[in-house]
This record gives sequence, C-alpha cells and structure tokens, in this order.
Amino acid sequence: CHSYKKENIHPPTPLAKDFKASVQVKQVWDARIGKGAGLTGVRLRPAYADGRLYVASTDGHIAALDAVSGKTLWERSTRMRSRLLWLGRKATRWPDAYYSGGPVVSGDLLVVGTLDGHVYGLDAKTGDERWHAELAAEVLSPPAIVGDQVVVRTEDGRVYSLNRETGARQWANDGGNVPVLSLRGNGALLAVNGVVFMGTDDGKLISLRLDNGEKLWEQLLASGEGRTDIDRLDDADGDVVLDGTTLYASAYHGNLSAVDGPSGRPLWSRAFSSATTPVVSNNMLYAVNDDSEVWAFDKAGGTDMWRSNALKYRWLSAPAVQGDYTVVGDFQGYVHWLKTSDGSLAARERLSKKAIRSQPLVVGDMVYVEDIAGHIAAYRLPKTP
Amino acid sequence: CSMFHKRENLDALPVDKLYANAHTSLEMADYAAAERVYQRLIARFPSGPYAMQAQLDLAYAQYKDNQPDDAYSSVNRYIKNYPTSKHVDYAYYLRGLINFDRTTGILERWLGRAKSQIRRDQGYNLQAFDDFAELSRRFPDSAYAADARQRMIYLRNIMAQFEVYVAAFYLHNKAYIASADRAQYVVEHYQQSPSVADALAILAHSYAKIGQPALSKQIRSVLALNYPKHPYLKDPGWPHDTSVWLRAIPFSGHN
Amino acid sequence: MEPFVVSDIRIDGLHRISAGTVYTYLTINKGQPLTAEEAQSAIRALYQTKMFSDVTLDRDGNTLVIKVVERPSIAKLNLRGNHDIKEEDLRKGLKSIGLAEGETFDRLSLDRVQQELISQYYNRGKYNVGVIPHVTKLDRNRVAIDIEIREGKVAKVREINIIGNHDFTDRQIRTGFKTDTANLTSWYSKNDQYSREKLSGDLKTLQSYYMDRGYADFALDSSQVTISPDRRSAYIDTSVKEGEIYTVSDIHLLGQLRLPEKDMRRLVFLHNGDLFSRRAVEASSDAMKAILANIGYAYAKVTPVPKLDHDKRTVDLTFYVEPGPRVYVRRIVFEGNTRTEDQVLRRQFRQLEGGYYNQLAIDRTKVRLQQLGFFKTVDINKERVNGVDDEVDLHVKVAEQSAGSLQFGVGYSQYAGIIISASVTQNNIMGTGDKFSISASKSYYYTNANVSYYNPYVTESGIGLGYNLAYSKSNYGDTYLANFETNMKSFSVNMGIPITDWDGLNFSLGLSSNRINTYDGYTPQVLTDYINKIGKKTDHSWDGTVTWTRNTKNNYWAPTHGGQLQASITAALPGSTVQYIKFFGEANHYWPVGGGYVLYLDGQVGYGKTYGKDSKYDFPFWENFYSGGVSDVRGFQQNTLGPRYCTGTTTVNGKTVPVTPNHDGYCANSYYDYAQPIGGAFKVLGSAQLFLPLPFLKDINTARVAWFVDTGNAYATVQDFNVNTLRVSTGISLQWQAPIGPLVISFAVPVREQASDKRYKEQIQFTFGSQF
Amino acid sequence: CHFLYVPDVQQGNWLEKKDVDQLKPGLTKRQVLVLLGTPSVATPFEQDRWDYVSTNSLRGRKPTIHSLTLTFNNDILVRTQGDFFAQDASKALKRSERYRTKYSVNDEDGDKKMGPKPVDPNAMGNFGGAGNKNGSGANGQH
Repeated sequence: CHSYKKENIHPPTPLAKDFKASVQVKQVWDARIGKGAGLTGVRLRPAYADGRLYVASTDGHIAALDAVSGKTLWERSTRMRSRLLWLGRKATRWPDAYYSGGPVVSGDLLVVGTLDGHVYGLDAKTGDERWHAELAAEVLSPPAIVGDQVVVRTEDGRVYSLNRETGARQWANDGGNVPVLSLRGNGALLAVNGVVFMGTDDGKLISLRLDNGEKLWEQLLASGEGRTDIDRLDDADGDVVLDGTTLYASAYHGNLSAVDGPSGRPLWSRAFSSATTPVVSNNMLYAVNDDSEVWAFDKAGGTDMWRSNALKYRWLSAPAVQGDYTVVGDFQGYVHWLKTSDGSLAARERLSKKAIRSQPLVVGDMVYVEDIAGHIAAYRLPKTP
Repeated sequence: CSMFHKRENLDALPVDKLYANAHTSLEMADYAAAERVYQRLIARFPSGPYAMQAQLDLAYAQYKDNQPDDAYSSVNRYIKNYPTSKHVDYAYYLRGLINFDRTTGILERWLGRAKSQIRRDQGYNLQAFDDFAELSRRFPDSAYAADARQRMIYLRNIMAQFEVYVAAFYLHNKAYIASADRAQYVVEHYQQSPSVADALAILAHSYAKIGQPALSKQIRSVLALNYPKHPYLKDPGWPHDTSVWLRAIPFSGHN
Repeated sequence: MEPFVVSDIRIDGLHRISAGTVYTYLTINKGQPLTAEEAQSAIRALYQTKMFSDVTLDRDGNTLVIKVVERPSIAKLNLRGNHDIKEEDLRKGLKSIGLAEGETFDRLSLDRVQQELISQYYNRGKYNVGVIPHVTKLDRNRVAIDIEIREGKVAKVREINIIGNHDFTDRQIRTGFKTDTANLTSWYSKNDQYSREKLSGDLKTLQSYYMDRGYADFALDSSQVTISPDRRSAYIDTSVKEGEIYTVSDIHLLGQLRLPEKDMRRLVFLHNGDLFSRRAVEASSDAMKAILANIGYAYAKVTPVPKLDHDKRTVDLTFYVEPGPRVYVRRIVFEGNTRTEDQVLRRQFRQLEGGYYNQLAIDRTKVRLQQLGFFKTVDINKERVNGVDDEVDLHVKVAEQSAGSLQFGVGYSQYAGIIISASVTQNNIMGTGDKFSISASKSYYYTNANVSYYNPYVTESGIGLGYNLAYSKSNYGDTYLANFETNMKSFSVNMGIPITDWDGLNFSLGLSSNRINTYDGYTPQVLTDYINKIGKKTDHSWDGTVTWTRNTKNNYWAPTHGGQLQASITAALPGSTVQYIKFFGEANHYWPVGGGYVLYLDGQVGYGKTYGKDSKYDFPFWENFYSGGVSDVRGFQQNTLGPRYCTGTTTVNGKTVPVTPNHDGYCANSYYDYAQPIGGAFKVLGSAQLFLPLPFLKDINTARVAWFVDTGNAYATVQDFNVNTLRVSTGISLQWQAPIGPLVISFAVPVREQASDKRYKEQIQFTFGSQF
Repeated sequence: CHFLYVPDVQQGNWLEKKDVDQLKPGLTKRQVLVLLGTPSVATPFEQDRWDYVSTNSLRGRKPTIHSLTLTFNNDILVRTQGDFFAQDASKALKRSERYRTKYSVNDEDGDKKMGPKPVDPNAMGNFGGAGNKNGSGANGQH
C-alpha cells in the first residue's frame, strides 16, 4: 500500500479490529460482470426493474441478473475486435463500446451511454440492440427515460433528448459551460412531470423543460471563487434527490440546499462540501462530505442531527438507506451499516479489495453494492423483530 | 594557519569579537575567511554600526578575493541600505573599481600586455565608467571624485581605442564603409579622447578608398588643423597592416 | 491634523535604520508649512522604502513627530521539501522578490511567494501541494523564516479519450502526444504525469495532425480535464469535429515580392490539387520569410490567408508578402569575450557592418564561431536601432570555455602503462586565436616531446602558418607489438589556405630522421630482412603533405549536425632514404535522429606505396598503418590488428624461410610463441555510433555516451584486402571533454574476430589526456 | 588570385531603380529617408550632403564603387548626381548560397542542452522580470 504522508492526503482512519456487528447482515449472492469501471473513474451503478438487475462495465460487458438469486439471465459482451498491430505486438483487445453511463431501464427498453459518446437502446429482455445514437462527448451519468423521451447529458455540459423508439435526436441544450478543471463524473438526470433537473459542473442546480430543453430556472449551489482552478472546483456531481416537491442537491466546496421543485425557490441551504449524492428517508437527509464524514440532517430545516467521523478520510461512496440503517462503501471495498438514529457503526462486510464509489442500490430489504472492478454483491438485513 | 583558530563557533561570538576576528583576517589578506565571518556577522547582527561597516568590508573582501559579481551585489546592498553613511562615496568608488580592470585576463596582467584591454568585451568598462560618473555626480567634492574622474578619462580612452582598433580591422579587410562608420562613431562620441586623431585619419583614408576625394580632403584638413604631426598626413597608406612576416613569428604579439 | 509650519522633525522608533536614511526619503523639510496631502505623500514615500511596517505622523507643538515601526530583518531563511524546483533557482526567485537573509521582511511578499509556489506546483500537476511558511520572531527585531513544502504526488493521467474521430483511430492521433497513460517507460519519461503546458501542446499536436492531412475546417469542439476527488488521477477528454477533406484550388502571391514570382513560387510547397496541409502552408511562409531575410528584409512578414469553399471543398490560398524596409547592419557588438580578442570573433563574421542584413551569412557565422571550440554557447540576436527603421545592431553573446588545458599529471592506459605527461595545450593562447601546444610524456614503452604553434590568420583573408617540432622514441617490444625500436626527430612547417568558405587546403613541408633498430631473433624476421635490403639503419626523409579538409560540423566538442571530409597525401620526396606515398582519407557525419539521439558514421582508409627508385621495396614498416585500439576498432588492443609475423627462421626444403604463424597465431620454435603484429600498408576503418540522451548527463555539456559498432583491419598491401578478415566489435563508450582534457572510456565486445586475436582482446579501454 | 578564397565584401546601400526614379528636388530629408533609407555615408562635417555609396568586391577582386550624392539646402533636396548600386535580388541570393548550411543552425535536437530545460528563475511566473529570448530566424534547408 502506498504511503499517504508522501502524498499529502490525510491518512484514512483505520477500522477497529475488535468490531462486533450489532446486526447480522447476510450476503445473499455475489457476482462479477466484466472488469467494472477499471481506471476510468466512472461511477457505475446497477439498475433494477421488476425483479431484474441490469449491470454494465466499461470493458464492454452488459448483463441482466435475477435480483433475488443473482443468476445471470442474459449477458452480452460486445464483439472484442482484436487489433493486431504490426511487428506482432500483443493484439490489444478493443471493446466495441465502453459502457459508462450506468444502465437505466423502463419497461422493455434498456438505455446505456458509453465513453466514446454513443447511446445504445437495448431490449431489456434479450439485450439485442434496437438503436444507437452518436453524441459529441462522454456519457458519464445514467440517462433518464420519461414518456417517449430519453434525456441524456454528456460531459461537455450538453443535454440531449432522444426518441425512445428510434434514438433520433429531438432537441439539444448546450447552454452549460464546463470549467477548465472539474471533478470526474456527473450527477444523474432527474426527469419528473415535464421538467428535467440536474447539477452542473459549475456548481448550479438547473431545471430544463422536457419538451424543448429551454432552461426554466437555475439555483447557485456554490460560489466558486478562488485564486487557482483547484480552489474554483465546485462541481455539483451528486444526483438531484426529489422528495415530494422539494429537491435536495449538494456541491463540492459549496453547500447542501433544499429547493422547491416547481418554482426553484431555495428553502434552506447550509455550507457542506460534498461531491456525492445525498439520500432522503422519512424526514431525515443523509449525506457524506468530502472528508468522508457521514452527516444526518432534518430534511425540513436542514439542522444537523448527528455526525459520524468513524470512517473519516476513507473516501466513502454516496449513502443509501436500508431499513433503519444507512449503507456506505469505502475505498478498501468495505460496506458499512450505520444506525440512522445515532450514526453508530452497526455492521461491516467486505465486498472486495477494490474501492466502492457508486451509491448502493436499495430495493425492498436487499441492498446491491458494486465496486470499481465489477464485483456486485447483495446483502439482506434480518427481519426487524 | 588561519583555518584553525576560526574553530570557535561563529554563532556564539559577540558582535565586537566577531568584527575583530573578521578584520584581522582582512588584514592578513585571508579574504575567503574574512568574507565568511562578515556574512555571519551581518546575518546575526543586522542592525548597528558594526553591520554597516561589515557590509562594506565584505564587498572589499569579495573584490580582493576575485569574486567581482558577489562584490558588486554586496556594494549595491550597502548603497541601498546606508545611503547617507559617511563612507557611501567610498562604496560608489569601490563599485566602479570592481568592474574597472575586469577584462584583462590573469595571464595578460602578468605579461603586462596593456593592449589586451582594448581588444575585448567593453561591457564591463562601460559599467565602470557609469559607476564612476555617478560617484562624481553625487559627491563632486569627495576625496575619491578626483581619482574617479581620472579613471573615467582612462576608460573613455580605452573605449575609443577599441573603436579605432575595430575600424582598423575593417580597413585592412577592405570594408571601407564599415571602417568609416566606426571612425565616425569615435569622432561623434569620443571627441576629447586622443584617439580621435586616428579616427579622423581612418575616416579620411576610408573616404579616399570609396572614391570620395572631396570628403577625404575635407577630413584631412580638419586633421591637419588639429593634429599636424599625425602620421597619416605624411603617408596616405597609414595605418599599415602588420607585415605577414612579423605575424609568422610565434608570440610576437603582432597579430 | 490641520496644516502647521514645521519647526523641527523628530523620528521615534528607529533601531537599525539611521535617521539620516529617513531624511533622504522624506519629502518634508524644516521651516515650510505641512499640508494634509504632503503628509500623505511623506507616509507613502516611507512605505515605498519597504523598511517600515507602520508609519504615523504626529504633532508635538511645532515639531513633527514621525513614529515608525521598523520591519524586522530576516536572519535565517531555509526551505524544506522542494524536490521539483531546484534549491538555487528557488533562492534566486525569492531573492528577486526581496526574501533573502539580511533583507527586510514583509508579510505581503511572503504571501505572494506562497501563492506563486502553489501555482508553480499546480502547473506541474501536483495538486496536493502544501506550502506552509513558519515565521518565528527572534531578538533584536529579527525573524527566522522556514518555508516547508510538501509536494505530494503528481496527478497521474488515467485516460485520454478523443471523441468524434472517425477517419483516424485514437492510437494514430496520440502518437505525437507528450502526455500518455501509464506505460512501461513512464517511470523515466514521466509522460503519464499531467501538466497543463503538456496538455495544451498535445491539443496543438492533435489540431495539426488533422490540419496537415487536408481537414481545413477541423475544429477542436471541447476539451475537458477532470480530476478525481483525491486529486491523484486526471482524465482528459476532447471532442473533435473532423469536417471534410479540402484540396487546394488556387494559390496567389500578393504584395511586393522583391523577387521574381517564379522564384517565390518555388518556395510554396503546395500545388493546385494537393491536399490542404497547414504544416506545408507554415513551411512555405517560413521559407519565403527566410529567403527575404537573406536579401536584407530582416523583418519581412508573410501571412497566409485560406478561403474555404465549403461545397466544392476547395481552399483558395493567398500569401500576403510584406517585406518591410531593406535593413542594414550598423554595428556588431560582442558580449562575453573577456578572454578572446574581438578580432578573433570578427574575422569569422561573414556579415559586415554597413552591409545589408543577410541571414544566411549570420547563420554561417554562428557555425564558424562554434567550430572554433572556444565557446560553450553562441547566440546572435538582432536589435533595432531606435529611431531608425532600417538599421539593426547584432549582439553576439558568447560564453567562453577554456579551449585547452594546462596539464601535469600521470596518465594511465593499459597498453602504455603509466604515462607521466606534462602538456600545455591552448587553442586560443592569450585570446589571440593561435594554437600552441608543448607536451612531453614518458611511459614504459614510448617517450615523446612535441612543440607546435599555428596562427590561423597570418593574413587578413585567413592564410595560416604553423610549425611543428617532434621527437619520439618508442620500443613496441614490451607490449605485444612488433619488437623494434624507433627513434624519430622531425620538424615541419605548414601553411593553411581556405579555398572556399567550407574547404581548406594545408601544405606542409618537413624534415625528419628516424633511426630503426631491430634485434635478430626478437624482431620478426620480415622486418630485419627489410632493413638489410634497404641497407641503412636511419631513414632520412623530407616529406611534403597536402591535406584537403571540408568541415561542416556545427560544434567543436559535441557536434550534432554536419561532418568532416578529409584527404591527405604525404610523399617522402626524392632524396629520402625510402621514397613512398602515403594517402589517408576520412569521412564522417552526424545526424540527429530525434528524441535527443544523434547518429554518427565515420569511415577511414589509409594506403601507402613506395614509388620511383624504391618501388621495388615494400612499404616501409615504420610508416605502417595500424588498426585496433580505443580510437580505432575498439575491443582490441592498440595497433594489434593486421598482419602478424613470427620471429626467427626455419629451413623448409633447404631454404631458410621466416617462421609463419599457424591458424591461431602460435609460432612454432621462435623466441616468442605468439606472432607480432606489424601493421600494414593498407588500412580500413568503419564506425557507427549512436549518442544516447541520458538524463543524468544532461548538465555536463561536453560528456556523451554512445553505443557503437566498429569494423576494420590493416592489410599488408591493398591486394590482401579481404572482407571476411574485417574485425567487428560493438559496445558502449563515454567521451567527456573533462576540464583536465579529453577522457574516453569504452567497454567493447568483439563480435567477429579470428582465433589469433584472442590474446589481443581487451574489454575495457580508457585513456585521458590525449586528443581522441 | 582566384584560387585563394576571400569572402565577398559587399557594403553600403542597395537601392531599387523604381525608388531612385521617384527622387525629385524639393523632397524633405524625411521623405528621402522613407524612399531610399539611411545613407551609408553622411560626413559629420557637412550636414547637407548625403552619399548613398556602395562598394562591391567579389572574391577579393577590385571593388566596383557606386555613389549617389544628394545635396540639401536646409532640409530640402536640391541636387542629385552620380549612379547607384542596384543589384538583381536573385543574383545576390545565388552569391550567398555558398553560406547555406545543410541543417537548421538553431536546431537543438540531440544537443546536450536537450534535456528538460532547467527552471529559469525569472521564467518562474512573475517572480522576477520575464526572461526574453529572441533567436535569429532559422534558415535551414527544407
């Protein structure tokens, strides 16, 4: 392991050896699909629809697993076009598509974006390709399927809307400007009743009309001044969370704020630098800041209820709520359960040796966690007594 | 010898002992040791009369230790920090001295070849000239001003001789317009220097060679008026190139 | 404070700085009224001196009281943890900002330094840098500053992604990039470390990759750099719009061409119908600018303007030529020649003062100055004469280096053993440009003394004259070579004449006498027979040599371009004991092959023959060519390749015949059981060297390491030449022009050799002090 | 003798025919300067006389001299006499072709200074003054 001192990063808090889990978590199944995100720094997240889990990886694998048993229903790996170079150098195997915009599924349409700017519409049942569209930049975040539209955002700040059946482009909004230096990854799009919400790379929460892509309103999440581009980093890379009609979003070096959906009026906002997605569960809001402390807020007023720094500087993923525990993954592949009441560590499992960066996916009483190397595992909490 | 008795730690000595120590090294011409001790003194006791005097002695030690660049920056710092000290005119004078005899190589100085200074890069001479000029402008009646003016005249003559040397070079290479330009440069910039006579001669010679007898006669008359005994007046071929045979003799110093 | 007449001025708070100093900078003096803004300007003036951290004016009756707080001075300044930026560069930078020991300390400049250092490290991709200055107060209003730098690691480039490229693959486009994802050579080439300059350079490479292949309206749509939250990985994504391929439809040249249009058109590297290429357009305008700079237009401008026709996909290209005024050179000023005389530099100049500006002549002069070997660097810059738009001064900055060596010492080379040598070689004696060397050296198998003087400019136009006196006594017996003794004294006069700007002829006439003694039974029989045939022990000869040299090398010590051709014929003129002709030819050349590698090829051939009345004898063996050794075919001992003979005689069917060595060089029943090499009348040498740009040698500017392949051999006569007896060896050699003189160390492995060579093989050879 | 190589000595003003034709009395010194450039010979003792002189001696032969003398009367051109040197540009190019090096003179590839440039203190951002570097034009073979 490499020394942190030399790298000027705060050393991660070591995990307590003698940790006794206060709740018995059971790993239901685990599987591996391709090599996951590898070194591309993309946050791949499985998608769930009627009992099926769809998983993609940047080296061209996409598969559907049975959510309960983890059995692979179908798996497609794009034709590995081997490229023989002159002088017989090792043929490098070139995947056709580097899936990066995490799969999203609605009905029988499965949409996934790739690193070379393509968007593929596949048949959710069999994985056959229905259509594919070509855009100008990387698709790093899961698109949103709403009505007969598929809304996709690319890394250069543009947002496109494609027809759900044919993939033809309906409108494109290239208003977003991306600073010279920004954080890797983008937040997912949230499309609901005619409006699309998203956090931009220059620290704003914007909403666009679904029919023509015009910007409705914009709310500043971070100020973004500073002398060097590092100080000016203020991406809002977490997804936008909708709870009722209020939106919750956070920005790096910015603040966590609640905004009224339709009007865009800010309800409350407090200084909280975070590049990951907050999560809402029965009037509580949980979020992880960039020092990897887990915070819990009262979603109405934004006052913080508790703060846990047991996992400080362990580069935590975005939190998810399962039952009355919040679930986070850390950079060494550990999955931690913290009590939602007081934030104390409740359970710890080890998925793999690789970092977990994407937000765990909670469905019913199961939580699905994926690490950057493509390992996926499902855990179930015991029935609450 | 001087190395060992420096053993007591320089960082412990009080300021007056330190200054005395440095001063004795300076007296014994052990300039490197003196320089080290002065630098420690300035660093440890930057305020007070000792520091001021140490800064000046440091510049002098470095100059004597044949480190012209360090000496130059030390003397500049003295002038900036202590513009009104009573030795500041000496500092200006020392600043001029540092660049004064910098172009003669060690060998030349030992061989005593005076000509060597007029044949090399005149940059340092120009710098020394300006430094002495500043001294005589700021402190016209200082003890050093008179000597500085003498040195300025010497430097100006050296620079004029350099220009004439280059003009003669172009003349012998049959580049008459180049020699005329250089000679004219001397006539326009160094009127008071004795080599203006040679310059006029070369100018007349060059004009004659480029088919301008009228101009050449005009220059000749000016030369005859001011320097009647100049060799060019009697022999239009002046200045003659050193003969090939003389140059063929090694170390004849004629080339 | 309302204005009042100042009767007296008092200054409080002075410790280090004298009152006199404050008065000089103060704008107020006694006896005149003090108004508000005068007070203000006085305060500003005092702040300007940067000696005070606080200045306040006060009034005590009619005396003006100036309260000052002196800024502390810096007693100690040290820097910790800086690896990327070298210590002395940092100190120089800090000094220029006013942060050095003894200077006054002000907080503002410390913050500026901190910001500057952080942005310097960000430029280098070290986004986790921490710069923490610690200021500790000391007594006597002094302060010690300790700047702690924690550099952290560089952000590694994990992914370079080009989107929208259909006609070329990512890999093709990225060949020219400086940034790359981590690969095997990354630890050395550091190409996987992100830095902004490297990236902007790469984006230009990407743009020109397309624009040079016809994509006239190629557009770099957007490029993003994203870093991971722990700032340790960087991802680079660019999206491009290739656009269509354009061909050139028509080319026009407008403006005053000053040259016939036909000549200028020859400099346009694009023709109607060609694919549009930006590099060709830029090359054409550079070539036109260069041609105009050769006829006086030093500030010529050539601007290419392409007009795209989108539907026919053609480009109509117009070059606007503005030559500007014809520029003359007014004065040529040399800077930095504190030891070399002005004339030594000026006589190399092909551009004269008063002549029109000729860039070719100036470039030629730069090469001539570099060929002298007196200067490390030569830079020629043109500067406008202010007030005049058609005159320019040339400033020639040279950095002198010692062009010779004063050498007393002990040298060592395996074959010559300990060499005690004393030599003074000075290529630029007292700055006059003359070459002078006097050397004497003694080793256990040769002693020699040599005095030589050469004045390259006896006449203005460059005729050179020189003398050479040499005495040498050597007995090769103690080495493995042929066992005979030579005792040679010679004197010669040589004259050099330039015949073109690049070529020179050198005529030399010399007198020499060479006493050879051979020892029966110890010296190879062939040699003793030869001496008996000649009948004389000492060979008096007076010989004339004509040498033609053509030197286009761009540097004396470590050339990277150009080469040298040399051919010399030496004849022992009639009246010498043995009349012979000796021809020696050498051709070599340097090519930079990119990436800092330089290829050097060298070929030598030597041929000797007797003529006239002595044509019945063989070529005299003491004038033989030798092969092998550190400056010849490396891997073999000095002078050991070529024909070898045994000592002693045997009788074969009645005739006494010299012993001949068997296949692996063993001589049956002769005094020495090995055959002694005696060289030959014909010699061939070929050598290929590849100079390697090793990082750790980059600072020593005259040290080079080369991988070499040598081949060559010596033959008794030219008829005996036979390709498969050529020896071949390869290896690594370090050549360093050290302050004490040239140093050569080589490690060689023979690749093609004969059995009889095995006793002469030599892996490591080195020599220093002798000109290689 | 022609065998010995002596570099050409080409000096003084090289004028264009069409510029000299535009000379007519009445021009001010400023206009003449714009037209013909600075005179190569302007004797210090006679302000009103400009000589556009050029000497041209190829390979050591006797120089051919042309001189165009302009006399002024307090800043107004009065008389022009003599001939001027107007060489054909491509002939001049052919003559200086002998100086052409086969490689670009300022190319530093493979040069020992090739290694990563050491940090030049004053090029370290705004620490000291910005170091300026203007090399002469590259003139290598294409």
